Amino acid sequence: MNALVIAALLLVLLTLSYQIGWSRSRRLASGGAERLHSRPIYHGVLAALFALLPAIIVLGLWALFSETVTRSFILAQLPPETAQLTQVQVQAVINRVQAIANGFGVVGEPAPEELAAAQAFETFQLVSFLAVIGAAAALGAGGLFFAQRRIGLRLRARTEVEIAVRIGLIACSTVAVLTTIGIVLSLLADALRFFSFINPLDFFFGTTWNPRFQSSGTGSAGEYGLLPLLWGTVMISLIAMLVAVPIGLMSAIYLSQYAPPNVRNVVKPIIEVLAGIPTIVYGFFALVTVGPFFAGLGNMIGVDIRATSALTAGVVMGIMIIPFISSLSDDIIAQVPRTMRDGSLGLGATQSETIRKVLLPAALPGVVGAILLAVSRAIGETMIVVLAAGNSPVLRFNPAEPTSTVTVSIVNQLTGDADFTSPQSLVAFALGLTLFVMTLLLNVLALYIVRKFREQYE
Amino acid sequence: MTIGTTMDRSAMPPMNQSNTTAGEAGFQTVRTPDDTGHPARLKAEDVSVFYNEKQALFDVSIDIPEKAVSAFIGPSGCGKSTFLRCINRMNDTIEGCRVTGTVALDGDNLYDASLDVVELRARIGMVFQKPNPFPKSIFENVAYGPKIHGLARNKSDLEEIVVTSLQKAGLFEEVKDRLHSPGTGLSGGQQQRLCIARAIAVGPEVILMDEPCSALDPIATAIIEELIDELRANYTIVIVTHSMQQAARVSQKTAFFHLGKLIEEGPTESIFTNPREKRTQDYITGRIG
Amino acid sequence: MTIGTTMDRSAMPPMNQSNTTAGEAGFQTVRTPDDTGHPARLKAEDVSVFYNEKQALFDVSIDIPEKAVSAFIGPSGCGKSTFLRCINRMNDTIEGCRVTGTVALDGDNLYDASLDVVELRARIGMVFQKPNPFPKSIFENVAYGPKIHGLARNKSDLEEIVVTSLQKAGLFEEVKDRLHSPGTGLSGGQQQRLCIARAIAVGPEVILMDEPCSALDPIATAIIEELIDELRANYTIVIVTHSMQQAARVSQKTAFFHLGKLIEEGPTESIFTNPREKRTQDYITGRIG
Amino acid sequence: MVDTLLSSPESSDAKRERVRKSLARRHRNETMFRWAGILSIAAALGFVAILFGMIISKGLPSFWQSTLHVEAYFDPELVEGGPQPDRSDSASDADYRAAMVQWQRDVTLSNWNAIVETAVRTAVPDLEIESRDVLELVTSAARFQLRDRYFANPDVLGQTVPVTILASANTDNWLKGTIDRSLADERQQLSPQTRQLADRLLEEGAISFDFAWHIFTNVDSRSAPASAGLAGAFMGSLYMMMVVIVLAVPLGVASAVYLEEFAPKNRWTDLIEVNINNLAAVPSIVFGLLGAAVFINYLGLPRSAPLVGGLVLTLMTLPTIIIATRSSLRAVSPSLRQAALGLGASRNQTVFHHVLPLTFPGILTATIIGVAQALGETAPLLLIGMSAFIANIPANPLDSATALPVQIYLWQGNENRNFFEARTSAAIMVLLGMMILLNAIAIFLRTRLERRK
Amino acid sequence: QSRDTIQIAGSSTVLPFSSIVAEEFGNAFPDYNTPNVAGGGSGGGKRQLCEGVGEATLDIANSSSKMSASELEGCVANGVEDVREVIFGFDGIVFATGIDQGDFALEPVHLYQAIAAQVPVDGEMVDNPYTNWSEIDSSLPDQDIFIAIPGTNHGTREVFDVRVLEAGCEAAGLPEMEEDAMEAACLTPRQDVVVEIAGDYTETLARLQSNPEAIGVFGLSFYDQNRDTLKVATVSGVEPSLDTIASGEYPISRPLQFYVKGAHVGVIPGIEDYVAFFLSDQMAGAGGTLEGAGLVPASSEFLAEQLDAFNNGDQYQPQ
Ligand SMILES: Nc1ncnc2c1ncn2[C@@H]1O[C@H](COP(=O)(O)OP(=O)(O)OP(=O)(O)O)[C@@H](O)[C@H]1O
Ligand SMILES: Nc1ncnc2c1ncn2[C@@H]1O[C@H](COP(=O)(O)OP(=O)(O)OP(=O)(O)O)[C@@H](O)[C@H]1O
Ligand SMILES: [Mg+2]
Ligand SMILES: [Mg+2]
Repeated sequence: MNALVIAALLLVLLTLSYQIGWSRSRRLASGGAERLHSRPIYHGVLAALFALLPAIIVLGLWALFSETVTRSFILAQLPPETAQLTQVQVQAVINRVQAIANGFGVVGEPAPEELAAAQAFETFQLVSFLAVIGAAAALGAGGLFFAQRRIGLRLRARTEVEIAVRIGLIACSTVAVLTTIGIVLSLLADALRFFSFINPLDFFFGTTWNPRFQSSGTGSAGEYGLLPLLWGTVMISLIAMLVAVPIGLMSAIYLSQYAPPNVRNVVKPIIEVLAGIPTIVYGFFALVTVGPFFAGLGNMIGVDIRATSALTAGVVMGIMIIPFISSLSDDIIAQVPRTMRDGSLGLGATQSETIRKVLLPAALPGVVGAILLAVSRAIGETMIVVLAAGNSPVLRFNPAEPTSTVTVSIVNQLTGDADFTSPQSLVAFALGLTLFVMTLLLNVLALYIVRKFREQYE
Repeated sequence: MTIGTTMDRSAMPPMNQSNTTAGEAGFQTVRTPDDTGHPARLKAEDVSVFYNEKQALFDVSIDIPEKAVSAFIGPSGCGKSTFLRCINRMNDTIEGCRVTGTVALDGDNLYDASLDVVELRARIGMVFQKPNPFPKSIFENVAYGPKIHGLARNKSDLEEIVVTSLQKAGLFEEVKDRLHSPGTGLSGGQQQRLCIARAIAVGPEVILMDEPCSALDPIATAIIEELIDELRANYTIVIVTHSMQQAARVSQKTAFFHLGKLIEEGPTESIFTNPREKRTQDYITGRIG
Repeated sequence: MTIGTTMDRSAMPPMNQSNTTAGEAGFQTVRTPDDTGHPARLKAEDVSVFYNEKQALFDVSIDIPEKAVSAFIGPSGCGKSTFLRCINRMNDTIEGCRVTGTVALDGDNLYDASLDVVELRARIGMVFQKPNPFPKSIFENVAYGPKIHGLARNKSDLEEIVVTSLQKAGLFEEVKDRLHSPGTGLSGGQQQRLCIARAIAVGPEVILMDEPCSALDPIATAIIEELIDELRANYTIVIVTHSMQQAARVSQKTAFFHLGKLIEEGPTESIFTNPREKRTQDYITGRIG
Repeated sequence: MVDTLLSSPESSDAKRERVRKSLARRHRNETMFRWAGILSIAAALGFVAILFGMIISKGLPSFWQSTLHVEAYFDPELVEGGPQPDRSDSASDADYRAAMVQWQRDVTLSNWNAIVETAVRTAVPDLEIESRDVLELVTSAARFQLRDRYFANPDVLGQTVPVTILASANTDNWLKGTIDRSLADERQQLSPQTRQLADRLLEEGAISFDFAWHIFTNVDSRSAPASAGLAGAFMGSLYMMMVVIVLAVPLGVASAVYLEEFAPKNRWTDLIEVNINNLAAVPSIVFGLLGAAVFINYLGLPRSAPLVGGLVLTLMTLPTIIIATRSSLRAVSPSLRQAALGLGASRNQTVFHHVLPLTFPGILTATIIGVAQALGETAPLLLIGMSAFIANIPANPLDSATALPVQIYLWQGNENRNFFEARTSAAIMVLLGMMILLNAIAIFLRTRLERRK
Repeated sequence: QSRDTIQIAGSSTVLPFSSIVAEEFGNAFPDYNTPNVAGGGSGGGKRQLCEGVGEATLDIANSSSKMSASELEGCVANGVEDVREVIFGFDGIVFATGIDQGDFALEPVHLYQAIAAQVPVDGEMVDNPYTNWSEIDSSLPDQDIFIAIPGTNHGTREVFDVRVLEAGCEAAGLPEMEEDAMEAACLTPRQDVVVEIAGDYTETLARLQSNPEAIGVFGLSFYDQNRDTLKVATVSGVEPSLDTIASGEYPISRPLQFYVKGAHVGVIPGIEDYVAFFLSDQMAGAGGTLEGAGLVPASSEFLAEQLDAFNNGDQYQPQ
C-alpha cells in the first residue's frame, strides 16, 4: 500500500516532468534560428531527473533515519526512567511498543504507559508517512519548476544528463564494493567471537582439523587447524585447472580458429550446458561413476586410488569449469583483429604457430581473466567436493587420498546441528573471512601480473 | 614538380560501371609481349575468385616475370588485392572464398593438393595494405618469421637477421634504441616499415606487397622503392599500388585490372606510353574509375 | 606523367635526426605572410604535446585561414597527426596525452574549461588515416552524426542528408543498391570514402583530414580532391598528407613539420616554389626525411 | 651468412632446404595441435553426453506413472458437513466466510478414505483384502483429491463418477520393478496383498502408466510422494531468474562499462577491480549469510521469497558478468571509439551507441554463464529459507517459494530412494530443459545480432 | 496485515516429519495456509529463530539437538525471551550394510575398536591395528572394516559419540589417563577406513553402493524405506525397530523437538493449532502418520504433557 503510493507519486513526477522538458525545449528549437545545444530528449530526461531526485532523496533519507527517529519518538513517550536502562533493555522496551502497535502480542500484560506509547506511535507512523510523501511531492514539484525554468537554447542538458548517467554508473560499480563491505561486516563479529574461543595461531597454523560435535555435557572444543582444509582447497583447484584449462582453452581455440561456423554454433552452446548442470549432479556423477572408475583404473595399474579423493573431486570440478574457460576464451580470441592473423599466416606460419605465438599472447590478459574467474569458481564450489572428495580434512599430499576444503567445512559447520554459539558453528565465519582475505591477496597478485603483462604490449 | 592550386582533372565523366557487365562474353586480356628477357616465374591461368556467391575475379591469366617488379593497378575494388592473395593462397584463410584456375610457381601448381601452403608462404612473402604489427616488441616482430622457420642457428644469427631486415626497411636508425619496446607504439608509417622488415626477414623468393606505401610519406616511400629496386635483382616482386607514378617508377611489368578483369598487361613502359586497350588509356588519363 | 623504370632519388643522405635535437633553444618557425585575404579562423599558439613523458610536438603556433585548405606535410612521425588531433581535442581521448598552449576557433580558446568538447567536435569534423566505418549499415554510418546532433527533423530529411553526403563523397553510385548492407563489407577505398561522407553529414565548419586519400586510388582521390575544392568555398579544411603533389594541388596554405616542430608555413605556392628554410627545401626535393 | 640468406640467390635453395627440414616437424605440431583441439571438444562433448545419458536414462521413466482409473461413489452417508452454506443464509460476508470455513472443515473430517477404498474395491470385487492394504495402494493425497472434487461441485454427492487416482509411490516402485520383486516379504514396502492387488489391477487395465502431468502442475508433497511435482520450485526458479536477469545484467554491464570506459585508472578503480575478482571467489554460502543479514534482517524483506533469493544470486553472479563484460569491452577496437568521438558523439554516446552493441555477444555469454550458475545454486538459499517445503505455487516474487536445485536437493535426500532416484533425475531434466531454453534464446539473440553487424 | 503463513526452519532430520505435518495441516485446516518448512540445520534454525521478533523472523525452529544455555542467551539478547520447547518423538540410529553382506551383531565395543584412532592393546594405546571385523571379534563376519559415520556437523554424531563410542570406550577398558585425553582417545576416529559423512543419508547410501563392504549409519526411517537394499545390524543383541526404540531397549536414539517463538503465538495465525495438530495421535502418536514415515513415537501421555506445557506458555529452561 505504502509502496504503491510512493511508486504512483514517482511515476506521475516522471511522466509529467519529462513531458514538460521535452515539449518546452522543442518549442524553443522550432522558434529560433539558433540550434538547441541538446536534443529535446535530453531536456526531458534532465527535467525528470530534477523532479525525481529530490523526491527520492527525501524518501531515502526517511528510509535511513526513520528508525532512529522512531526510536527517539517512542522513547520520548515513555517515562524518563526508561532511558536510564541498559541499551538491551531499552531496545526490548521499544520492541515491545512496536510489537503492540503492529498487532504482535507481547509477553505479559502490556503496561499502560506502553499502551499509550503504542497508540501515539501508531498516529506518529501515519502522520510521518503523510508528511514524508507530501515533502517528497513538494520537493519534486519544486525541482521540476526549477528545471523547466532553466530550459534554454544553451542549456547543456546532454552534458548534465551524461554526468547523471556517469554517477549512475559509478553507483552501480560501487554495489560490488558494498557487497564486500557487507560480507566482511556480516562475517567479522562472529569470526571474532570464534577467536575468543580459539587461539588464532592454533587456527591459522594448526595441522589438525577435528571440531567434534559439542556434546552438551563436555566442554570439548575440538581442534581447528586451517592448514588441512587450505591444502585440500589448493590441491582440488589445481587438479580442476589441470583438467579445465587445457580442455577449455583448446576447445575455444579449435572453435574460434578451426571449426566451420556451423560446427561452432552447435558445439559452443552444448559445451555451455556443462555450466548449467547443478553441481549436485556433478557430485553424484563423481561419486557413482568417476570415483569407481579411478579406483578401478588404480587397481589395474597397481596404484592405490580411492574412489572418493581429491583426484575425483578435482577432475569432476574441472569438467564443470570447462565452459567457463572455453566460452570466455572463445569470445576473447575471436576478438583479436583478423589482420594480426593474416600477418602471421602471410609469413608462412602454420595455423597453430599463429595461434600460439600471436593470437594467444594478444588475447592473454583476457584469457588470464577467464582462468582467474574459473579458479574462483573452483575455490567457491562445495557440492562436488562434499560428495567426491571424501570429507577427510587431513593434511595429505597424495591426490589419490580423500580430502576436504574450506568451503565444504563452512557449509557443514554452518548448516549443521551444532549449537550456533559454539566454536563448532562459529568457525564457519572465521573460515569465510580467512578465505576472503586469502583470495583477495591472490587477486591483488593476479592484477599486478596482468597489469605488468599488459603494459608491455599496449 | 607540378604546382597547381586548382584541380586539373575537373571534367570527369560520370562513372560507367554499367558499361562493362561482369558476365560479358568473349572477353580477352590484351597482352603486349615482353622482350626484356625475364622468364616467367609465376603463371596464373584462368583464375576466378568467388566470395560466397559473388564473383570478384574473372578468368585472370598472367605471367609474372622473374627478378622483376610487376605492378597491379586499377580502381578501388577491382580485385587487385584479391588476385594478389591468390598467389600465396591467403584466400584460403577467408571464409567463403573459392578460387578456380591455376597459379604455378616454377611450373608447380600452387593449388595442387600435395602442395604445402606453409612452405609456399615462406617462399612467397606478403606485406599488407594496413600495417599489422604483432603486439610484441619490434625485435620480436621481425624475429618471428626466422624463428618459426628455423632460419637462425643461434641468438646472434637472429639478431643479425633482425638488424639487417630493419636496415633494409629503412627503420633501423629510428628504432635502434627501442628494439624491445612494442611495435604497436610506432606511428603508422613506422609500423608499415616494420611489417616490410618482418616480411624480408624470412628471405622469401617472391614478395607480394599490397599497397605497401599507402601509409608512408614520400621519403619513406622512396626508401622502400629503392629497396624494392635492390631486391628485384634476386627476387620476384609483385606490388599492388594506387599510384600510377609508383607503378611507373618501380615496375617492369604492369597489369591493369578493372571490375575483376585483367584488362591489359605488358611491359610498364608500353602500358603507360602506349596502352592498346581503350579502358587502360581511360584509366591512365583519369577518365574511368 | 613521369615515366621511369629506375629510381630517380637513389643518392639519399643518411638519416640525420640527431642534427636537430629536440630541446634546441631559440627555435623560430619561418612564416611567409599570406596575402590572399583569407582571415584566420583557427589560431594555435605555442602548442606542445606530450605522450606521457615524451614530447611529440614543440611550441607550434599557426593560423589556419577560413574557407581555404591548409595542408600539413612532413616526414612520418613528425607530429602532423598529433597536431591535427589538437584542433578538435581528440588528444583528450588518448591516455597519457597532455596538451599545453592554446588553440582558438573564432577567438574562443578550445582548451577553455567551459567549452563543450562534444559540441566542438561537431563543429570540427575529422576523417582518419585508417578507414574506420562503424560495423553498421552504410546508411546508419552516415546517418549517425545527423541523428545524435538532431540535424534531421524526420526520416526523409535524414535520408536526404545521407544521400547528399554519399554523393559528395563520390560513393553514392557505387552503394546505392546496398545502402543497408554493412559498411565494413566495402573495399578499403570505399570505406574511406564512406568515412568522409560520414564526416560531411554532420555539416561541420572545419574538417580535419588525416591522410584521407592514403587508401584511395587516383580516381577516387581525384573525386575527393575535387570535393575538398568544392567544400572550401564554405568550410575551413585542414589536411594531413604525405603526398606533396596532393598538398600542392588542393591547398592554399602549407605547413611543414619536422621532428615535432613546425619548420615553415605560408601560402602553398611560395612554400613549394620558394621555400625559405633549408629543411623545407631539403624535404621537398627529397633530401631529408 | 645472414646477408647471403637475405639476398644471394644461391642461398635461396639452402634456405628452402632449412625450411623444408623443419616442415615435417611443424606439420606434425600443427596436426597434433589440431587433434588436441578436436580431442578437447570431443572430451567436453563426451562429458555432456555421459551426464545427459545418465540423467535421461534414469529420469525418463518417472514421467510415466502408475495411475488408477476407477469409479468413485460419493456416499452421502460418509460425506459430512451437510449442504454447502448459501450466501443468502448468512447476515454478512464475514458470517458467510465463517460458515464456509466451518463447512469445509467438516467435509474434510469425513472419512474420505472409505470412499477411496470402495472405489478401488469395486474394480476387483472378487479379491478379499483388508482396507489398510487397499489404502496402501493409492497415494494418500487421493482423499483430498476427492474432497476437492466435492468442493468444486457438491452436486456429485450420491453419484458415481469416474476418477483418476495416482497409485502410491511404493505401488509404482513395485509395478515398475524399481524394487526387486523377488525379495522376501519383510524387505518389501508393500504387503503381499497390496502387491497382488496392484498386479491384478494392472492386468485388468484399471492401472495404466499415464504421462505424469502432475510433475509439472503439482507442488512438492511429503505425505503423498507419488503426487509430488515441480510447479512451485519451477516458478520460484523462474522468478529468481527474472530477478537476476533484471538486476544483475544491467548492474553488471553498468559497472563494467564504468570501469572499462570511464573510470580513471587509479587506486580506487584498482580497488574495485580486485574487489570484483575477489567476490567471484567468495563461496556462495557466504552470500547467503550476507543476504540473510541485509535483505531479511535489515531491510525486512520476507523470508523464502524468490525476490530475496534473486537478490542474493544477483550479488553472487555480478562479478561473473562484470568480468566477462569487461573483457569483451576491452576487445573493441579503439579506432571505432575514435570514429564516433570524431563525429562529435559524446563519450556516453560512443559507448552506448557503438561499443556496447558490439559487445552484446560477450554480454550474452556472460549472462548465460552467470544465470546458469545462479540457477543451479543451492547453498545460499539454505540460509534465506528457500530450501523449504512449500505447498503453494508462488503467485509473485514476494510469495514463499523454493527453487529447482533446492527441490532436486530435497528429493535426492528423500528416504524413498526407489521412487525419488528417478524423480530427482526427472527434476534435473526439467532444470536442464530450462537451461537449454535459456541458452537457445541467447543463441537466437546472438546470431541475430551478429547477422545485423 | 501481518504475515499469515507459519515459517519453520531447521534440522534436516526433523524436516520430513515437519513437512508432512505442515502438509496435512494445510489440508485439514482450510482456513490456514500450509506452513513453510525450510532446512538449514538445527543450528541454522535456532539462529534464525533468535534473530528477533517480527514478521521477517522465524516462528518455529526444528531441532535435533537441545537448545543450549548460550543459545538461549543469544535469543534473549535479541528480544526473543519466550521460547517454548516441544518434544514430539524420537529418532533411532541404526547400522546397516548392503543387502548381500554378512550379518552383524554389533556391540558398542566392537564399533569403538573399529573406529577409534588408537585402541588399547594389552593395556597400552596403540594405533588401531584392525582391518577386518573378524579380527575384532570372531563372531563378526570376515569382512574389511569400512564404516561411514555422521560428520561432526550432524546431531546424530552427538548420540553416536555418547551412546556408541563412549560406551564402547568404557567397555574396552582404557588405561588410566586424564579426562581430556580420555575423551580424545574415545572420540577421535581413525582416518583410513572411517569416512565422516557431512551430507544426508543418501550420501551414506551412495557410499555403500560404491563400496559394498561398508557399514553405514542411518536414521531408522531411512532404513525402513530402503529395506530392499539395506540390511540392519543388531546392537547389543537388539534389533532396531519402532518398538525396541520406543521402549528404550535399543540403546541408540535421541529426542526430536521444535522450538516455538512465544511472541508470535496468537499473532501469526495457526501456530497453536499447528502445535496441537502435530502432537495429536493422528500425527505424532503411535500408529499415526509420522510413525509411518519412520518417527519413533512417544507415548500419548508424554505428548499431552508437551501440549499442555506449550499451551501454558512454559518457557524453555535449559538444564
Ligand atoms: N572478404 C570479402 N568478402 C566479400 N567480398 C569481398 C571480400 N574482400 C573483397 N571483397 C570484394 O571483392 C572485390 C575486390 O576487392 P579487393 O579488395 O580485391 O579490391 P582492391 O582492388 O584491392 O581494392 P582497394 O584498392 O580498395 O584495396 C570488392 O568488390 C570487394 O567488395
Ligand atoms: N598514442 C601515442 N603514444 C605515444 N607516442 C605516440 C602516440 N601517438 C603518436 N606517438 C608518437 O608521436 C610522434 C608523432 O606521431 P604522429 O602520429 O603525430 O606522426 P605523423 O606525422 O602523423 O606520422 P605518420 O605520417 O606516420 O602518420 C611519433 O614519434 C609517434 O611515435
Ligand atoms: Mg586492396
Ligand atoms: Mg599520422
